[in-house]
Amino acid sequence: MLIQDASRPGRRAAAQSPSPPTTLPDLPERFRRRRSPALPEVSELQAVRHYTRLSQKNFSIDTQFYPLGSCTMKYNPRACHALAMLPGFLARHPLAPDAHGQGLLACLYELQEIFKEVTGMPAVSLAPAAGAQGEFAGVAMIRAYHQARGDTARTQILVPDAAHGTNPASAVMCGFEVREIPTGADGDVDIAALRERVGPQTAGIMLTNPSTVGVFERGIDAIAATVHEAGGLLYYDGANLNAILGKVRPGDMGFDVIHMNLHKTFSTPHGGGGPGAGPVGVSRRLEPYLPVPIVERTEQGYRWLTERERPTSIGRLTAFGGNIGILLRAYVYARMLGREGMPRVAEYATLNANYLFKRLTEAGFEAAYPRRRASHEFIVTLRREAKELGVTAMDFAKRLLDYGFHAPTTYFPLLVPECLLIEPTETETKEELDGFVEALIKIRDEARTQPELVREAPHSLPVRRLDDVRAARRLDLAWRPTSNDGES
Amino acid sequence: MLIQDASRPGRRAAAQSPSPPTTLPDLPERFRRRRSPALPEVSELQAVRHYTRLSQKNFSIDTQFYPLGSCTMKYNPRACHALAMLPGFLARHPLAPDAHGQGLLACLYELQEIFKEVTGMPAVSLAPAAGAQGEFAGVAMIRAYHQARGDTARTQILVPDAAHGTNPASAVMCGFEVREIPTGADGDVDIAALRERVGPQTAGIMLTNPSTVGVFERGIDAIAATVHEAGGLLYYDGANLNAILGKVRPGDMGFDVIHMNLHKTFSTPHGGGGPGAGPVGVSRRLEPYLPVPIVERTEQGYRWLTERERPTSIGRLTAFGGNIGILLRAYVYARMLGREGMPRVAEYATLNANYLFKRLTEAGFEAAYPRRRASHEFIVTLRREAKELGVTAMDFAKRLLDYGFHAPTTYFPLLVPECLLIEPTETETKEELDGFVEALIKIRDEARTQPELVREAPHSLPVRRLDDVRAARRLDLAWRPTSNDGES
Amino acid sequence: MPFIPHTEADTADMLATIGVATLDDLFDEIPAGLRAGALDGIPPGLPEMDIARLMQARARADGQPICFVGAGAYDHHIPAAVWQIAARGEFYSAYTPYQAEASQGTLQLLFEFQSMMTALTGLAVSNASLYDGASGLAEALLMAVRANRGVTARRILVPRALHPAYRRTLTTLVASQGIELIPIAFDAATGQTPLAAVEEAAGGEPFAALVLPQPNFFGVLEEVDALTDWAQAQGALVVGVVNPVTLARLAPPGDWGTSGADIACGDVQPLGIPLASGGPYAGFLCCRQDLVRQMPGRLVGRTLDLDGRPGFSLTLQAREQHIRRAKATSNICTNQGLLVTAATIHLALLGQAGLARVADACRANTARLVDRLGEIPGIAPLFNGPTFHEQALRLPVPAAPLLQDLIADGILGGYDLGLEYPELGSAILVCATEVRTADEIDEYAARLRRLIEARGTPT
Amino acid sequence: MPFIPHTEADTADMLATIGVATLDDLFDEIPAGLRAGALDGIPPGLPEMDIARLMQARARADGQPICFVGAGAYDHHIPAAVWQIAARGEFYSAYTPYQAEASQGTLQLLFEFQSMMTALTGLAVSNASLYDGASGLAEALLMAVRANRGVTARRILVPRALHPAYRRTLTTLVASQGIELIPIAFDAATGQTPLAAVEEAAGGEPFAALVLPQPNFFGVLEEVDALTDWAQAQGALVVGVVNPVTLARLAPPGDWGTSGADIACGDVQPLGIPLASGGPYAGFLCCRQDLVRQMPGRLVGRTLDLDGRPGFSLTLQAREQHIRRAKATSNICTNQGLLVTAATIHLALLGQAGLARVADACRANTARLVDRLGEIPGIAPLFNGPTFHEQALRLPVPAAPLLQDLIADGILGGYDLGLEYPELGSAILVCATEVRTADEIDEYAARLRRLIEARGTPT
Repeated sequence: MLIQDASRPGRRAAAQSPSPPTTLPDLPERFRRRRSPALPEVSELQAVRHYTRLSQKNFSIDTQFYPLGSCTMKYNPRACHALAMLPGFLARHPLAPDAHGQGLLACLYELQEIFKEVTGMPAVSLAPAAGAQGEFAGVAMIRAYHQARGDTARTQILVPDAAHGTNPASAVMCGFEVREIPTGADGDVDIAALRERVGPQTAGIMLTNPSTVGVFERGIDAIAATVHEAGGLLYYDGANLNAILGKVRPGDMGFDVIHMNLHKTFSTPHGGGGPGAGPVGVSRRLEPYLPVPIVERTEQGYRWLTERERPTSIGRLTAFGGNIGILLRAYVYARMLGREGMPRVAEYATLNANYLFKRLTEAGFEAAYPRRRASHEFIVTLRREAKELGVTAMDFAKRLLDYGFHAPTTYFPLLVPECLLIEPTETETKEELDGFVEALIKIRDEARTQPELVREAPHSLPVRRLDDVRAARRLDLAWRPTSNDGES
Repeated sequence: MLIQDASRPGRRAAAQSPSPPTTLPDLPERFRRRRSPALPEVSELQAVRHYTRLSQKNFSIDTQFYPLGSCTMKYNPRACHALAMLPGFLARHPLAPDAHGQGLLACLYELQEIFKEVTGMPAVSLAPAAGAQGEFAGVAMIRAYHQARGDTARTQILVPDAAHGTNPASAVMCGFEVREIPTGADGDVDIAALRERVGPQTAGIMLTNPSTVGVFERGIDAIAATVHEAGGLLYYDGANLNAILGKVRPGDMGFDVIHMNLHKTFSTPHGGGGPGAGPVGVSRRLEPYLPVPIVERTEQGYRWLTERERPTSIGRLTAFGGNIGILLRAYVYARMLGREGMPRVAEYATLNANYLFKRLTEAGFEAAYPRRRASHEFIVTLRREAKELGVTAMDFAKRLLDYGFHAPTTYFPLLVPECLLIEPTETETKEELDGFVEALIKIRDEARTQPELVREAPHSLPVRRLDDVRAARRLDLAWRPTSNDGES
Repeated sequence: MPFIPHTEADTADMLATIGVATLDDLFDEIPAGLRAGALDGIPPGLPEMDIARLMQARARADGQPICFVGAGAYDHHIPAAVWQIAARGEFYSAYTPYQAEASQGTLQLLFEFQSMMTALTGLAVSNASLYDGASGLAEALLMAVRANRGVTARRILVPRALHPAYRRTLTTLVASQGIELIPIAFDAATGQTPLAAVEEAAGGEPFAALVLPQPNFFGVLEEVDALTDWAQAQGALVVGVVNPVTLARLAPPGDWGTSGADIACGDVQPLGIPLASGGPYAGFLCCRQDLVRQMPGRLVGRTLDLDGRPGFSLTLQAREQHIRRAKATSNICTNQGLLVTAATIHLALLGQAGLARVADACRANTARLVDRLGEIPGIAPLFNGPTFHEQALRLPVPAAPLLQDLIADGILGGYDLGLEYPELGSAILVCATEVRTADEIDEYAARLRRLIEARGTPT
Repeated sequence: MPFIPHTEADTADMLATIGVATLDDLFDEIPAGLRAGALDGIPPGLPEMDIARLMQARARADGQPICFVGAGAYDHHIPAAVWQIAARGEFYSAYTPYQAEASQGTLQLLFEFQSMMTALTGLAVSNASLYDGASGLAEALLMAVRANRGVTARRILVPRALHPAYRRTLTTLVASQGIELIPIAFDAATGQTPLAAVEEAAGGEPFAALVLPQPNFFGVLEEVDALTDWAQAQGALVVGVVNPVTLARLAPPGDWGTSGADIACGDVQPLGIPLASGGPYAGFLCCRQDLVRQMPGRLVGRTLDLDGRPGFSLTLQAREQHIRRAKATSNICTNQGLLVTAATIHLALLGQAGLARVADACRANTARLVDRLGEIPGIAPLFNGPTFHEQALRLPVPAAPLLQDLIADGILGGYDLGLEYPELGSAILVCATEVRTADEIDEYAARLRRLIEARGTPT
């Protein structure tokens, strides 16, 4: 039942609104709303019960192993939430003076410093509200850099074919043309192809390393040299930073700009799809273009630098300072890890991935890149199972839900057929990984003996498999007061 | 799986303990523990996931209609929790001086005043930690009163046979002998029997009104007169205060002492069985004996009165001030209700109970007291269903769980066979009550057509019906490090 | 090792299974020259106890001045239930609901949110949120340019009375796509954006869209009906920028003019999201049914499962970057799910009557504030146009030092309009939401009076 | 109507179904003369927003002095996860798990708690909690008297070195049952309860039980082995009163003497429960297996369901008041479920190693505190017996005004022992848990030194 279906005219959570004012200034008729908006009218208990029960219909890190590749579903420490939600932080208006935000700004400044150190980048801005905004900012800085030099012929951004969809989309949003680079059979970028495509038209290249196929790009030195020699810049998509945190620094690999997904590597909440935060780090030559605001430390204290103090900045990406509360959570997490904790993240994320990789391949599952070391994630292809048993990667994924595991990422990257992209993260136990291996083996057995069981999975969730085609064809995107479809 | 079964030697939620001290004072060998206590060794994510998932196995007010008679399972406002958990309240040490607790003491003082007004009692102590402790305190005050007058022959407390078990148990704890009074066929106390049993040996009578059979004791004036004339005092068990809150005051009915169950009438959390709080209100003649501490307002501010200032007090019931955090929640709730909200509680609790009563009796269920007005709760007896269909009240109760409703109280009061004591509370909607009626009708249909379905219920919960006999015969009360019974 | 569960025995077992000797061996494909050294610039790790102490001290240090500023972020009451439920692990730690069957909680909630936003804006479709109001407006404009097939000109008219931070954000986000943002002047007397100024900005040339804030940054109500009709008659789309709380009382974008605005957007912040120095907030975006395929961001649809029971899933994903890559409607990947969770619970707790009460209380409190401050010689409303719950005030002395003195007294007295509108002289924008008490308002007026009097006779 | 969902239409429909005209008609069985008038002494109802403002102001007003007091309530770090999970609606708003199948969450958690407490105390059985440590001790003594079939004397020996508030609580709760509480003196030099004093208190007569606090109120460790052996040799039961944090390092009651204490109890507060002015806390109670049927309070047992799978339910309910009424083991009806929920999560997060670290840090910090304060002329330990993490100190000037001056500086400097032990002169009991920093300790010492010096030369 939708909350709207529980609504009854005149019902109210009466403790939640102020008493009606005794006098009210005039509001001219032409500005007034004629009919009340059809918002739900429910009691406080109804709302609490409805959303508490709704929450129970979710899988989540706090309730299930969630090996969703590329998403780094590791434990989100509860302390990060509690400390970011301290009343002193929550009550501060974004336009309050810096003097009334020294506590906050100290955290943000120190977070900038931590990010500089761990990425090897000399300058950082925390402004981007998500990874994709970080990408936009990064590419916009590349554009600003070339433009400032009068180098206006650079209209192309190179992107590997395995890249996240955000890479080409962000490049286009910045006005660039996208040129794809193929991935070799070993998972590395095809450097010969890169050399063909690079040239005076090249503004830069966007790379994820480890790449989306779950391996470290071994030719990174050659790639960097090739692109730099052609006058292009290197963009590091930090989506997979968890794999190398504190072990290898993007700045040391030759990247000019990087974004970090804090909801991945820095364990901020995924929140059902957000909020993220996508801080960017840059080399010295891109520093003038960093998005605002940036926190500066002066003798008088911390202050926020804006467009005024940073006139060459690519500008402002959101109205205020970005997803501050998420930055605070990342700060708390980074301080709890400390310098010694950062490389451990990469080490144990990689340990868990390689252990799972080994156990699954030993159990007879086919790896997409069997001769490569897994990074923090790896790809299994179920093309044989799909062909021989008629049970697809999606069927395996749905059946895993019945076993109490969230599914890995399916059908990404697009270049591997029937694939599962599996990322266990460092916060899961060996026992949990072993249970997952056993479940996959059992599902393969089921696929052999009772394939319908797998094809029609899940069976134990609040709904059975949903008709996505119907969803797109017969669009039903909102409850309507007049509709009679309140049966859900 | 128990958290103990997830334990692995050497695993730790490392962020949760301090660094080991560099130097440690000597601890003589003879005082030292030889083996570490077998506490679980798990990661932070394991603990969070374990207890989050465990919580999902509970029914609760926040997730289900919970018409457990006599327990007043109404909405526990989330604001009460948030405001009682403010850091300023939580950080205060119980032995901090009153000057550093003026905010807290103001709340407690005002709560005392609110309770005086709504019970009609001139003096109140908030000290008892639960209803049963309130009963103990109340009876102890009755005892102190008689003793102070040298009236030492009063060794008996009268208790109706339908009373809560705590009543006789509390009387015994205070050193009294318990004499039962029968309940008449109409649900009222048998006044003739009372007159027989009352006398110079009578210290007092303990009454719940409305009584545990869900009706208002119509003879209350006669009872009060009878007991008072005999020199006894009247104790009001406030378990059912929700039914008459702000409509009738125990003080006006002639009671000398009352306890309130804050987790019932004042909506503090039930918490899986506690904490409760059982403030007591008394008439002037019992005031000298109130348990400590009590909050007093002076020109210099609020202060806590202890044994020192109240030498005739029955004393202290817990080490410090009782369940303060629960009192704060009750205070917030009482202030949100306000003077106009209190009688509404009784009105709508009674409306819901009588509506449900009417609908169920119209649907053919048998009421235990069909000719009486229901108070906030009422009794249905399924003796006919038990006899004709072989399906008991317990079976109905268990099957209700499958329908997503918590069961009413079963087999209490003891004097009605196969009974369900049903208390919907004022915070439930008409739709919820209608759904409950429909479920009971469906279950009765099932009892006729597929009785096994009902007898073996529940079917959709984390466990099926549990073997209570085995639990008591083969006592297994704790996980042991050496046991191999970790399969749960 | 905080957050890492591995015992030494686990690690040894796992390395043996993999067939390597050390953890470091797992990184053997990485060129040795690239390996990082010790991260000396990062302090050693802290137990939760220690970081908690530090954060508590810092949060306390920031103080909690009494807030009379709105200007795009509003200090509203948030029911305790909102964040207690939104922070439940099942909402807090779930990802984008790719596996619909295991994410019905988030999906249904997003569907309910979409339903609430369409109810508020009077438009047919809402997405599941964008980053914030300002970046959401940028997405709305990109969408309008894509959607407006009748006008190929990439020109958009943007009132100067739109929030300055929103205008700056537009410059960052849409200018690189060859879109020209043309400012429209406001009327110095009314504070409104007059039709004549819009016509002047358009300069007789085609334009793709007109941005219409209601109320505008000065709190002034625009003549949205006339402006909408005129712009649509020119073939442009109208993009309303609205505060959802005001929509309890103000005509929704869907009702503007003869046919309604085409797109509406704004910030969800006033619906249960704490001020929190500016984020995370969430942007909302609504549009006419026929524009849905140009919509950026997540959309949740209701459909049926194998048994024919209703359920919810992400839909029209073919618009999105993970499918369409370079041809996507946007590069956006996340929504602001956690904030939307809070906002949805918040709106369910308020309901239509509660939201109207909040809006009324804000208007009444701001009126009281303006009255009290207006009693001080030299203070008067800057504009005479109709306002909702914010008001621009002219001051008799320079605003900046005055605001500084006020904040030293624990009062955040207003937004200094001179920062972005130097032509307005000494003026501030004030707001008193439903959480401000009469005492606080009177106290502010009294202090302001003393501060101004201390500066001598007003000019 | 806060918290009441009824619309006018609902109410009308329901009254019609019932067959009455008004809500007031539902109270027609109540004698008219008894009906209450308006409750003028109670203020009108407040919206959540207003009560929140009031409570926030009051909580702030109470300040947060730096706490150097233990004395039965300890300022420990509580992981953020503890209360975020304990406050989940499914734990917070569930009742006593009467319907076991619908309460497996609470039941399993209570079983885990019982398991943790037996592990800590070294005894076989734990109940699911009592109100607090003091009232729990009273229940333990009633239990001991019932259980001790060898000794019919209702005499119990209680050290004066037991927490004074516990002794007062015992007087209230057990004296009315004809039980005599006989005080045992402590040694003025060591602060311990010597065997000789115990013998003297016993006076050669039979007694049912001996209470043994470890550490005692002064923080001093008692010679529990010798005392336990002696008391049991007299036919008495030994009831240990212990702080669960100290059990990470101290010999558990189950290991005291030759056969172990018979019963152990104490307060769960140090395990995840905030100080909160004294409550709600929770008492724990453990005992030997053969005493289980004398145990008061809830007990959760593991059993099997119809399918043979393990599950949990309340067991041995025949001991309890709702079954046995006047013959129950206690009138107790509730446990402190919510606090036990927090404590169980807390212990799971700490584990055995974490708890040991906490205990060690408390000992180290208190040692540092005693060292620093001991450098001030005239301050010295009051007793020379071995201590754990609290210490009694002699002061050179009167304690009460000194503590008052300290609190004015934001320091809760200690518990004034003179309040309950006038014979000890000017002395305080201090404690520094793991949350106290070296800076805080040094700052306290510096301030105390200044305050004492300002009072002139110590005598």
